[in-house]
Amino acid sequence: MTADLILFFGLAAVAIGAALGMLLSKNAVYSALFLILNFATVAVFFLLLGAPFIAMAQVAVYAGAIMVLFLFVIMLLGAEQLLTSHKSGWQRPIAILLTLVLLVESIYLIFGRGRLLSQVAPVASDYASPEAIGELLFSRYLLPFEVTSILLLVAMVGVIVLIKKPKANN
Amino acid sequence: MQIETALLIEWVVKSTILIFALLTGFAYTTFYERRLLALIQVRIGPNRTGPFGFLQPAADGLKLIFKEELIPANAYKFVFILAPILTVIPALIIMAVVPWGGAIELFGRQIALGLTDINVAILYLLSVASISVYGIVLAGWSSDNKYAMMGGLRSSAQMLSYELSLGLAFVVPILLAGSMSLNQIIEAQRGVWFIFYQPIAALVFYIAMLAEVNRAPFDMPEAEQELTAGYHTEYSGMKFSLFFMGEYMKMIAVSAIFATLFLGGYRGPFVDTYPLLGPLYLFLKVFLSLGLMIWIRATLPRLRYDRLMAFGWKILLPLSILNVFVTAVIIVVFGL
Amino acid sequence: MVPVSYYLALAAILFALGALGVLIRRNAIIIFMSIELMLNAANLLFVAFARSFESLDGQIYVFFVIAVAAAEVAVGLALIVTIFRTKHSIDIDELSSMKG
Amino acid sequence: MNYFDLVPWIVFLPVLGLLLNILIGKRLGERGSSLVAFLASGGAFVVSVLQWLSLSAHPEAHIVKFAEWINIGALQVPWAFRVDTLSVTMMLVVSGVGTLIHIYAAGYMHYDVRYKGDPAAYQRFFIYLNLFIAAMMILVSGDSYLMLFVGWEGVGLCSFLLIGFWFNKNPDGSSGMENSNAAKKAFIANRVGDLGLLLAMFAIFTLMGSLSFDTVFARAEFINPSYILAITLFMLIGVAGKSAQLPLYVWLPDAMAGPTPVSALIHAATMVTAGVYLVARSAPLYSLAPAAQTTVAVVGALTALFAATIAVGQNDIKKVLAYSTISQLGFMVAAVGLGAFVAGMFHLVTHAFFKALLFLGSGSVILALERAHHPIDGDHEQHHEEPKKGHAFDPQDMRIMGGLRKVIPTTYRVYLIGALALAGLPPLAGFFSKDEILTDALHANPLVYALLTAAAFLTAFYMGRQVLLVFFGEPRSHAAEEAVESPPIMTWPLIVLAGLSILGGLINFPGLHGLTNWLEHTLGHEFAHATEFNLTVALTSTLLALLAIYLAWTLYGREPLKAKAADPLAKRLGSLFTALQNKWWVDEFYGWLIIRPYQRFAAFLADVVDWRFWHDWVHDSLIARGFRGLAVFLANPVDLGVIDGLANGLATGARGLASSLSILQTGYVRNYALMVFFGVVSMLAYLIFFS
Repeated sequence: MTADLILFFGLAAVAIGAALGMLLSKNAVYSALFLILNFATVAVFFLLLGAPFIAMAQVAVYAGAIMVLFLFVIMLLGAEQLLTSHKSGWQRPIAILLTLVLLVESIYLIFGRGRLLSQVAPVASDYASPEAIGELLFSRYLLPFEVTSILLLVAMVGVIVLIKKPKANN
Repeated sequence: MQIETALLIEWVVKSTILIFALLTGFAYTTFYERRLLALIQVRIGPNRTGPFGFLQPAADGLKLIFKEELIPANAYKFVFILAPILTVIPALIIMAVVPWGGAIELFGRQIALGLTDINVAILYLLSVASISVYGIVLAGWSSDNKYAMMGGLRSSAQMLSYELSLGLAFVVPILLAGSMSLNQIIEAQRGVWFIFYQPIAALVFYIAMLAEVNRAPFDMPEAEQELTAGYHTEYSGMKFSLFFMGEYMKMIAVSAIFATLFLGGYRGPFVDTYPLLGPLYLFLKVFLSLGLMIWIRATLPRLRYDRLMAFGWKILLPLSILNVFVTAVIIVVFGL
Repeated sequence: MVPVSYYLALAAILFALGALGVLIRRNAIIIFMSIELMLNAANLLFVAFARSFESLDGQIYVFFVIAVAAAEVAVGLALIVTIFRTKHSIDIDELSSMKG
Repeated sequence: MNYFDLVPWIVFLPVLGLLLNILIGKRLGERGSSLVAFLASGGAFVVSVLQWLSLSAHPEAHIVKFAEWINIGALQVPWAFRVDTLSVTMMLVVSGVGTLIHIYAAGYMHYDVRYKGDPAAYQRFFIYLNLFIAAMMILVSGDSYLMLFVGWEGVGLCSFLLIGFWFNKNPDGSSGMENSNAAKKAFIANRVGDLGLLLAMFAIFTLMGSLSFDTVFARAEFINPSYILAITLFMLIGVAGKSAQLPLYVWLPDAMAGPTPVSALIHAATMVTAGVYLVARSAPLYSLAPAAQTTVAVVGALTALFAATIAVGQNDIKKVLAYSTISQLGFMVAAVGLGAFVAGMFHLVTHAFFKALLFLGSGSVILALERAHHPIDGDHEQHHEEPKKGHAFDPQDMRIMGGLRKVIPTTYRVYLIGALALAGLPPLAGFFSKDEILTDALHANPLVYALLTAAAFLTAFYMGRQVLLVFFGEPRSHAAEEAVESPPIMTWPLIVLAGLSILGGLINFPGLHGLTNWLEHTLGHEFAHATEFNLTVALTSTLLALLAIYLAWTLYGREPLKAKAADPLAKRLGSLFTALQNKWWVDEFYGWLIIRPYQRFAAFLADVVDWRFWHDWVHDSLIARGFRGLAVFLANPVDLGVIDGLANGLATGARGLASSLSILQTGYVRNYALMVFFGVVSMLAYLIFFS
C-alpha cells in the first residue's frame, strides 16, 4: 500500500465518518460542523484530483458562505433540536434498506463489470489553472455562466421578497 | 526521494520560522498597540517590565497561562473548546502563501523565502478568510449566553457582508497583474505600487480588512459596552488568550497581505542584490499598516450595528463593483 | 496513484448517505444539508471523471453546481425562515396540511 | 443634379395640406385654409417642375421605390414612383392646372358657400381638392397597375365627394337629393368601368405574374394575342367609365352638379383624362392587339360625334361644356386608339388648358349673374333666406343671358379665346392638337377621320352658338343687364389659362415636335413618331370651323335671340332638335333597359323571396318551430336523462377513486421522497439486470 492509498483511505474514512456524523447528530449545529468537515475533506480530494481552483471555490463557497448561512439560520431560529418526536415507524427501515440497495447497485456498477477506471498519465502542469478555467468559462461556457449570474440575481431578489416582513396593516 | 526529503526539511524549517515570527509578532503587536495608544492619548503606557517595558508581553502571557479555566455549566463543551482553536488556525495558515522575500542561496540549495507559491493563492486567501468566522460564531453559540450569541451572530453577518467587498478588492490586483499568484503580483509592482494605480481599491480593501479582523471602528462583535465583550464573554485563561492571539495574528496577516497586494510586498531598493532585505521591507510595511490600524482605533468611535451593515452593503459594495468595472473597462480599452 | 474508481465509490457512498439523510431526518435544515451532501458527491464524481478524461469540462460543471447550490441554499433557507415564522417549527412532518 | 428622390412629395404635400385643413382649418379662416391648400398644390407643382428639369437631363425612366406595400408570394407590389416623360407630363398638367384652379376656387367658393347658405363648407372643399390632387398624383406616378388603380379609385372617390359637395340640395339651390343622386350616378357608372379595369388587372397578373409596368410590357409579347385582346378590351371598359366614353358617358353631364371649379379640374382637365393616360401607358399592350386599337378608335370617334350633336341642343351653359368635354375626350381616345399616342397626349394637355379656361369662365359668368340677382357685399352676408322652391331664376340658363360682353369684358375676352381654341382656329392651341389627331386619323382610318371631322364641325358650331347666346345680342334678363365682373383672384387664373390656350400649340409645334421628342423617351420611337403637318387637313378643318361659326352667326348673331323666344334652330330642325335637347333619350333608354327591370327584380326579391319565402316560411314555419321541438327533446330526455346521468355517474366514480387513492397522499414530504427514491432504485436495478 502506497502513501497515496493510505492518504486516500484515511481521508475517505474521515469523509464517510463526517457524513454519518452529520446524519446521526441530534444537534443541528453538530450536523453542520460535521458537514463542514466533510466538505473540507472533499476539497482535499479535489486537490488530489488536480483541481485546485475548484478546491478553493469549494472551501470559500461551501464552507465559507453556505455553511455559515446554515449556522446562522440554525442559531437565529434556535432550531438546534426538534422538540416533538413522533415517528412514522416504517419509513426509517425502508429508507435504510433502499439506501443499501442503492449502494450495492452503485458498487456493482463501478467495480462489478471489470472496468476499473485507473488513472492515466499525469496531466500537464497548467491543467486546471485559473487561466485555463477562466478561458473555458468565458468562451465555451459563456452562456451558462451568464445564465448562472442571472439565477443568482433572481435568487437574491427572491430571498429579499421572502424574508421581508409584510407591512403592518393599519 | 533524496530531494523530497530535503524539500520536507526545508518546509518544516520555514513553517517553524513563520509560526515563531507570528507568535512573537502577536506578542509585540499588543505591546506596540498599548504604547502607541498611550502615545496618542498622551499617556505613558507599560514601561516597567524590562527595558522600555519590552518584557511586558511575556508577563501578560504568564499571567494568562496561570488563570483558571472556566467552562459554563450549560455550554456545549466540545465546541466551546474547539472554537478558540478554530480562531487561531486560519490566522496561522493564511500566511502560507504570502512570500516574504526573493530566493536565497543556502547549503547549495535555492531556497524561496515564502512557504509556497501556488497559482490560486488569492483564492486560498479568500477561502481561509471566509472560514475564520467559524471560531467566533461557534464561540458565541456554545457559550449558551445571550450576549455571546449576539456577538457571534453579528460577527458572522458582518464578516459575510464585508467579505464581498474584500473579494472585489482582491480582483483589482489580479486584473492589474494578470495572475492570482502573489509572487507575480509582487513582480508586477516592480515599478509602481498598485496603491498608486488603485487608491480606491486599496481604501476599500483596508476598510473591509478592518471589518474582517473585527478591529475598531468595526469591532461590533466584541462591543464591550453593549455586549459585555461579545463572543468571548465566557472565556478566560488560555482559551481567552487564544482569541486574543488569533485577533492580533490576523492583524499581522492582513497587513502583510495588504502590503503584498498594494505596497509592493517585500520589494524595495537593492532587494534584488541582497534578498535578505526582503523580509525587512515587508516587516517595515506591516509595521506601518499596524500603526495605522492602532491610530484608527484611537481616533474613530465604533459604528452602530445597522449603520455598519448599511455602509457595507450600500456604499462599500457598490463602490468596489464600480471600481472593478471601471478598471476592467480601462484595461480592455487601453490594452494595458 | 489512486484509481479513479475508488473516488467514484466514495462519491456513491456519500450520495447514498445524503439520500438516507433526506429520508430519515425530520429537521428541514438537516434535510437541506443532506441535499448539499448529495450535490457534493456529484461534484466529486465530476472532478474524478474530469481527471480521468483529462478534460476541464467536468470542473466547469462543478463550478456551476456550486453557484446553483449557493442560490438554492439562499432561497431554501429563506423559505425555512418563512415557514418557521408561521409554524414555529422546522419539523418537516408538521407541514402536512396538504394531506389527501 | 437630379431631384428624383423628391418625387414622393407630390403626394405628401397635398396630404399635408389636407391634414392641416382637417385639423386647424376652421381656425385658419377662409384665407388661411385656401392659402394652405394653394401652397400644397403649388408645392406639388414645384416638385413636378423639378422632376421635369431632372428628366430633361436624364430622360430615361426613373423608378423611386418608396416603401414595401404588398408582398404575398408571387404578388410583390412596392409603393414605387415612376418618373418618366409621360408621367411627368401628367404631373405638370395636374398640378399646374390644379394650382390655378385652387387660386380661382379661393375666390369662387367664397361666394358659392354663401349662396348655398353654408359658409362652413369652405374648408371641406379645399380638403377634397387636395385629396384629389394627391390621388391623381398617385394615379399618374404609380409604377404598377395596382398603384395606378389605387389612384384611379381615389380620384373616383374625390369625384363622388365633390359632385355631391352640396349633397342636400338640388342643382338649382333648393333642398333635395338631386346632387347626391348625380354623385351616386357617377360613382356607379365608374364602378362598371372599374370592374373592367379590375378584370384586366387580374388577367394581367394571372398571365404575366406581375403588375409592374416594365415587367408586364416585357412579357406581353410572349402571351397569346387573344389574351392581350381580352385584356385591352377589359381595359377599354375602364377607360369608357373614367373618361366618359360610349356607353358609360352618362354620368359626366350630371356631374356638373358639383361646384364649377370641380367641373373644371376634375371633369374637364384632369381626372377624365386618366383613361387616355391609361391607354397611352399601356401602349405596348395595345400595339399587340390591333383589333382592340380599332375598337378604341371607333368608340372614341363615335363618342366625339355623338356628344357633339347633343351639345348643340343644350341650353345650360355648363351642360354644353360637359358634352363638349365628352366629345373632346372622344378625340383623345380615338387618337390613342389609332396609335397616335403623342397626338392624344398633346390634345390632352391643350384641352386641359382651354377646357379649364372655359369652365372657369362659365363659372365667372354664372357668378356674375348670381351676384347681380342676389347682391352680397364682400364678406358681409345680406341674404339669409333660402332660395325659394320653384324659383324661376337659373343662372346657368343661356336663354336669360345675352350681351354680357359689355358688362364683364375680361371674362368675355378670355372666354372667346377659349372658345376659339376649342373650335380649332389657328393659331390657337386647339388647332394644332386637333389637327394632329385628324392628320393621324386620315392616315390610319378614314372612317374615324370622317367622324372626327364632323365632330369638329359641330364643335365649332356649338361653341359659336354658345358665345353668341351668352355674350352678344341684348340682355334677356335683369340679371344679365346688371352682371358684375368677378374679382381679380378669379380673373387672373383665367388670364393665365388664356395665355396657355394661345401658346399651348408651341408644345408640339409642327416641325419642332417638342412633345413628340419628349415622349419618345418613354413610348419609344415606334409609338411616338412625328406627324408631318398636312396642309389639306388643316385647311379643311379650318374652313369647316369658319363655316360652322358663320352658320352659328346666321342663326344667332344676325338676329339676336329675344327674351323668352324659341331657339331658331328648333324651327329648322324640328323633332331632331327635340331629340338633341333630350340627349337622344339615352338616360331614358338606360332607365328602361337596366334600371326599371333591376328595380322590379329587387322588389321581387324583397317581397316574394325574402319576406314571404325566406322570412315567413323558412324562418317562422320551418326553422323556428323545428328548433323549438328539437330543444324540448334535447332538454328533457337527453340533457336531464342521459347527460346528467353520465356527469353524475362520472363524478361519483371519480370521487370514489380519489378517496381510495388519497391514502397515498400522506402529506409527508419524506414519504413522497421515499417513493421517488424507490422509483430510482428500481429503475437502476432494471437497467442493471435487464439491459
